[in-house]
Amino acid sequence: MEKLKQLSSSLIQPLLAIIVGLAAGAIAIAVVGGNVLETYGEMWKGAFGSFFFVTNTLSRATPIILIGLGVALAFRAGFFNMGSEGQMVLGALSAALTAIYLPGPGWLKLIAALMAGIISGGIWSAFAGWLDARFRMNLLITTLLLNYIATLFAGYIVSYPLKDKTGSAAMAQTVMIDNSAWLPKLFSGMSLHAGFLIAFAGALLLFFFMKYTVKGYEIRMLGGNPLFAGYGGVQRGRMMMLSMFVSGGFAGLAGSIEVLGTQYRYIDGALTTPGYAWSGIMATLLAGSNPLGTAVAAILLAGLQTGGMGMERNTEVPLEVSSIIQAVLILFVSAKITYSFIKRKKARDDNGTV
Amino acid sequence: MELFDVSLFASMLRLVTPILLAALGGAICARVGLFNVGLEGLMLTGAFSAIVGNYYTGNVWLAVIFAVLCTVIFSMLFAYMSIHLKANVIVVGISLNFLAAGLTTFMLRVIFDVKGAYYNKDMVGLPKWDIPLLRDIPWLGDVLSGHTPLVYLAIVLAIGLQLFFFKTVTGFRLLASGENPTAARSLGIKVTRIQYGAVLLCGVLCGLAGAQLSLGNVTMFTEGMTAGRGFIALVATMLGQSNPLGVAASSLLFGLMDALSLRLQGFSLPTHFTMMLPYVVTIVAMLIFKNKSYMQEARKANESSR
Amino acid sequence: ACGADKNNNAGNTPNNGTASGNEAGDDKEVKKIALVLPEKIGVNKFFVLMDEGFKKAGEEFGAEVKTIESTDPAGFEQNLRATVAEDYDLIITATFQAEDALKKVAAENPDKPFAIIDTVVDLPNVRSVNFREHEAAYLMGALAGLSTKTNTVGAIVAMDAPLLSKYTSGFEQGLKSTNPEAQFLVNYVGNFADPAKAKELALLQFDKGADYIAGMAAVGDNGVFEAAKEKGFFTSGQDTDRTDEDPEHVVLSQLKGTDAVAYETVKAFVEGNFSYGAADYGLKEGGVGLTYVTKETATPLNSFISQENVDKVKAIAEDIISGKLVVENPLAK
Amino acid sequence: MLLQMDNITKSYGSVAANSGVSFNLQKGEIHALIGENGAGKTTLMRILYGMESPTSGEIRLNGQAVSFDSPAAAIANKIGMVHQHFMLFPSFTIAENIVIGREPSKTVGFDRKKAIADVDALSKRYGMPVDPAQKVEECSLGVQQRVEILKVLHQGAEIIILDEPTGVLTPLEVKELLIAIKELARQGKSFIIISHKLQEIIEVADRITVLRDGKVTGSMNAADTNEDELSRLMVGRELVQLTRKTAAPGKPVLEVADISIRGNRTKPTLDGISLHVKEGEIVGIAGISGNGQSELIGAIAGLAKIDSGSIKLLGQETAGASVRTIRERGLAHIPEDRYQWGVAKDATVTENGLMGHANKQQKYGLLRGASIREMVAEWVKRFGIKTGSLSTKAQYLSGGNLQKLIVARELAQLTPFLIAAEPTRGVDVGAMEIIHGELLKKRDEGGAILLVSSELTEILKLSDRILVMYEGRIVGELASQSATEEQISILMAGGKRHGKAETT
Ligand SMILES: Nc1ncnc2c1ncn2[C@@H]1O[C@H](COP(=O)(O)OP(=O)(O)OP(=O)(O)O)[C@@H](O)[C@H]1O
Ligand SMILES: Nc1ncnc2c1ncn2[C@@H]1O[C@H](COP(=O)(O)OP(=O)(O)OP(=O)(O)O)[C@@H](O)[C@H]1O
Ligand SMILES: [Mg+2]
Ligand SMILES: [Mg+2]
Repeated sequence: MEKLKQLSSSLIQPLLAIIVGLAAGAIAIAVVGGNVLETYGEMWKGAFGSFFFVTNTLSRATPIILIGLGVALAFRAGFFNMGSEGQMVLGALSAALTAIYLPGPGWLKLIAALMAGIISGGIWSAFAGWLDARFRMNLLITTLLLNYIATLFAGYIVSYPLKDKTGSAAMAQTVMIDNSAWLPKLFSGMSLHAGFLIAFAGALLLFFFMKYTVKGYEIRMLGGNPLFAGYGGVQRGRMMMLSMFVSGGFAGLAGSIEVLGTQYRYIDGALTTPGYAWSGIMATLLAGSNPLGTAVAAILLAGLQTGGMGMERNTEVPLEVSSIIQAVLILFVSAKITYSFIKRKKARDDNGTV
Repeated sequence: MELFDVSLFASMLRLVTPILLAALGGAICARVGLFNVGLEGLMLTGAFSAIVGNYYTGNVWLAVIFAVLCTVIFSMLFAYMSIHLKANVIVVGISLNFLAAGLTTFMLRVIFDVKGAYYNKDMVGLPKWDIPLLRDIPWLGDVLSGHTPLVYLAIVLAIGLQLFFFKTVTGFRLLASGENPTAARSLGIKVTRIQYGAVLLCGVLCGLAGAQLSLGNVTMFTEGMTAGRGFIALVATMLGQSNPLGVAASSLLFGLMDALSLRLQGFSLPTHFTMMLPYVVTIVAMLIFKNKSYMQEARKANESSR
Repeated sequence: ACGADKNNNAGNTPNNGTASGNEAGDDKEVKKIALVLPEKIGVNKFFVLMDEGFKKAGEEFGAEVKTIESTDPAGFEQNLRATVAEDYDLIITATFQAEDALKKVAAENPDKPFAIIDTVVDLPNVRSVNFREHEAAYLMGALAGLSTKTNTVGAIVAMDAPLLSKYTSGFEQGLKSTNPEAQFLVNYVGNFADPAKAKELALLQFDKGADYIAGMAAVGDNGVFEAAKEKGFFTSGQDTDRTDEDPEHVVLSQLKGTDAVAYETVKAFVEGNFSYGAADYGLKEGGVGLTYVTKETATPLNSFISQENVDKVKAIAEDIISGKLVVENPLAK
Repeated sequence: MLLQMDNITKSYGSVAANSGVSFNLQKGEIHALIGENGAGKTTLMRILYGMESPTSGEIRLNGQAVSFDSPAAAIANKIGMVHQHFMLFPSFTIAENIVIGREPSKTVGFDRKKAIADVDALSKRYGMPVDPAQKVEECSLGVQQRVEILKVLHQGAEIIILDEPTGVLTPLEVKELLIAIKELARQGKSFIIISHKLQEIIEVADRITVLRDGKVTGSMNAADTNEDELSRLMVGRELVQLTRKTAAPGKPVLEVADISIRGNRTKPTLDGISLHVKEGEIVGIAGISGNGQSELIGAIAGLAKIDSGSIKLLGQETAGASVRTIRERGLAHIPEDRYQWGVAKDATVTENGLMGHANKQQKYGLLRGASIREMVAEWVKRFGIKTGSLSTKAQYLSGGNLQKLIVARELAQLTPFLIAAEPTRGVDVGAMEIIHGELLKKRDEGGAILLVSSELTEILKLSDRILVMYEGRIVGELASQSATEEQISILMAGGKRHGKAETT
């Protein structure tokens, strides 16, 4: 009963926020002279309107979920990892190179590529952790800066030494990965691939890990109060390296999965322009670092994006406006509408009695 | 041509001004406990509205004021969402970045009926001041003279803000609100009002930063022309530990490295690596600007009781 | 005015009735045509032009046209798939960035007609239109080599990416052909949308002695123009004729007829002349060009570039068109 | 009547923190408010100070009905409050902390010189010495307490609320504070003072009001009552006198030999400390806080690094070992500062209880949820911890209840050795009795306990041997049977008579 009450009260907040967000978006649509119902209709269709579009949305949510999970883990441990972008890029690059250059059967390439992605994303992230532990460098700053370094480095690799010289050779990208090492598509003709299942499993796994294991408990306490955790015997340095590694590993996995399931090669800029990293961070924050919530929030954000595309395709609302509506919606989804509502109500009640 | 010559430092000053102005804005927000990831969006808003102001008024000063006004309005959205509606500041910041990108692109179409960039060769940018006495100092004169007023204003503001924080009553209360909001509130200090004020000031500074970018560095607006400067400003804010002079120092360091990296492009190193220079050097610089240990932070967060 | 299609592949006339033959013949039905772009039109003049040509054709030939911009590569593939699902009659797309996705989607939908501008996708249901920008860049380089007084010319380029080497390499080949002594400075902005940095780089090249600095930085070109105005050096633009923006400093513009190509593609489809295979647009076909040399412009010639030099380069252009001179495509190496 | 609070009721959801409380205060009076943890004392005062609004009830000041919607309004009406938890700005100076809100200024500038001068004058006038230019984070808790009071005085308060002002003070500091309060009352200021230390209450107060479960259970003149009656009114039952059996020490459990920690100033923080604790014995460490006790505890618990010396637990060297190793070998630890070290505020009661037990409550790395909840539920019952549920966040527990949770957790580690630092800080007399009883029980069962407390009565009541620390050294060892408070106090002050001791 208690649980049920808690659940419903935790649902009221996002629902209310979505309603207010939609109202704010409606104003934006009306301002540009669009038909609100029609526009939202198209948005809904583009995001979840049919099986095809649902799979589209889930496919877009896949990297966001994985990044969100990584960020969530780090947040829970008390580390503000803003370096998902760089970790994802390095993971993607390593995965692509492994899948291309490792000899052997396709399944081996695939697994090795995924591992390589996780490991290199993890190491890059743990490096920031090490800088913090060893030299007391603010993790927030280093992770932000390491993004630039990673992206430039990957850009160099695919512009020069390992550039794709086949075909038009006009893009900074690696050659195509052999199709035996691709992550299979789940339905033919649709973009959803097996990576989504990995992300889904990742969310469940992280949820159970955080909630039901000793290590998960220790990580949570470390984030709650590092002094308390230290006093209780949790080793901060080791935990920091571990959680940053896993956090970056998730980002690396996100990159690998995009490469192995969608693009089939590493393309310079293909992972950074969609802003997956920022979306992942937002998903985490919206969900209060709860792994399952993060997955849901990621799907919501992805739905906003694919819905925005649908809106652009099928109405006269241009892309800029669809991005405005997306931003407004996110803005209000993040607001604690209930909070201010309750506070105001309380103030009213109080005034009545005093 | 030498690597370290006059034009390098002049170039540094130009490159750094928008970053510095925004970073100071970030510092004010940070001082009241609001971590503003939305600097990029605020700056973009400033850059765009400066051009709009210039287009309609034809006066560059009115344009700057207009930019400041628009950015302040935009920053109030940040304040309202994060202070009043208790939304996560980082989410608000990120979505404001998206919102600014969308809005400016959209308005570019609506107002100027162009996509991508608005450029008009008759548009007059901010004047470049040749400062009489300064100009004549041998080397320094060439570095320091001949910039837009906003460049000098940025320097003045960095010092002014330092004085404001540490020498005035209002500044003192602002710092107090950030240091321990509960305590400040219990003393009857209007913490919320101060937070709004801080965000407003941040809006002013980001408006100026944008104006310098679109009317000072160049005289045009192009989509996404802030090109990540807001995030660099964020780094400068943190690296300078929200101390105006520290922020100025770290911005200058970054600007110098940025200017230097442009010059190093001519040499044998691949461009990708020369472009890394500012980021690598900033990380190295962090060895000197030590972070507070996590123990101290945690102590503060878990305020000692009795 | 675009050149004729060059059907270099025997098997690429419509291979089944469902493509252009049938549908294009059916006059009563309004054709739904989508132009799906892999990026936001945003700062890219190239896309702006294409969009204009596309819309114009739609109006003139009574087709229902829709331009769809994408925010990123993953989004592009989704948009492409969605346009297939939403059953457009023809789907046009553009640039190298669209290649991978188009290869996948076109292969999965062999009955759907596609077109791609600015690169070649070798599939039976795709019509490709390619440009040889390096030829125009060659002319520009040659003219710059003849005109420079300081024997130093520069180029401000958006990114150090292979795609843009078509411009830099063509330019450099042309420059060395007319002025082997000339020094060629290249600097990269690092992205497509930073005029402030582009300007800073142009000032730097000016300091190093360049008197002609070509803008190859997308929207960054505006920054280069501004530096030219401030310091009094000469510069040039890309894609459209930009000499009218500041005739005193913007002395040349390299042209690329993406609008005409988009227009022609729609026209051909509506009129039923649509054919598959690859068409290549270079100087010969008039798909690319250079102001004054291949295309007259209303802006009077700047004295920095003398008529004499223009005439010399016109001769070079003739050589390229006739095939006597072959400009090396850096991407084909 | 200066102040009158009539029929105040305050409910938080289903919890009634105050129900129909009436309270009054006269000019120049010291009125004590006492009651169990969670009885509603702080809530009542927060209402008076404008930090909470009552669900119902009325406040009258000089006969006029008032209602404060913010502390600013209360301050404007000359009401000042020293909070149970310090409301200070650690990185600011003392002067800044005192004048904040009413800063002396030159045009817009903050006149720090005048602030220092004002604070100097203020501290002289009320006889509370402070160094205005010192940073608060560098001050002892006693000085911080003084800063809080000076701040209230600087605001011009006539009614001063002190919520547990003596909780963290040393006996000497308490004595000084009480003297200062009496002096201020003589000058016409009125005080409301909350405390769990009945002895001081009787000493300082004119009148006493007792709260239990949000209701007033008695109000009397201090002269007409005694500790026993007060505790009965508070707890609602008779407290049992604890009796201590004679010690039967066994073999040594903890052996500390000659450990030192270099300080960042000239003096070492720990200077050649040697001590041992045997099975079945409680060794008490007395001393004014800041004389190395925290560092000593830190060193033994593995939280602080020592520069030289050796620490043996059950014969094994543990200096330099990780906290985890030391705990596994046999350490449990009730930390000195419960909020900083003892809990994660955002975590639930269960999660906070699990710390240190996780490795025992697991199978293949998975936590055994049911068994963990059972364990914590048992503590809640045994120690009478007042909590909404096991999944209530720790921050919603009152300090005393949180302390009981921590004590329960550490005793349940069932280790041969326990560090108990300030085990009853801020808890009410009833809870104190329970905690003391549990500590003695552990000792009688053969446990070795190192007790660190600034509360001399506690030290005397529980310890078998008493060590006194001063400036990082152990300056005396006393057998508890023969030790007196006087003796210990002299040693705590460094061998000098305490009147001359340094107090900052
Ligand atoms: N903001 C709040 N929300 C919910 N419950 C609260 C809140 N504040 C106080 N309470 C509850 O009200 C009751 C009274 O709390 P209060 O702090 O007044 O006790 P107290 O007498 O000061 O206790 P202590 O001696 O521990 O300081 C407690 O049960 C507490 O849990
Ligand atoms: N954020 C909050 N929300 C709800 N209630 C709170 C909150 N913070 C504190 N409380 C309640 O306010 C009361 C005062 O809390 P506090 O931490 O001062 O306890 P305490 O008075 O220190 O206990 P003790 O006297 O035993 O040391 C507690 O009863 C607590 O339940
Ligand atoms: Mg209390
Ligand atoms: Mg208390």
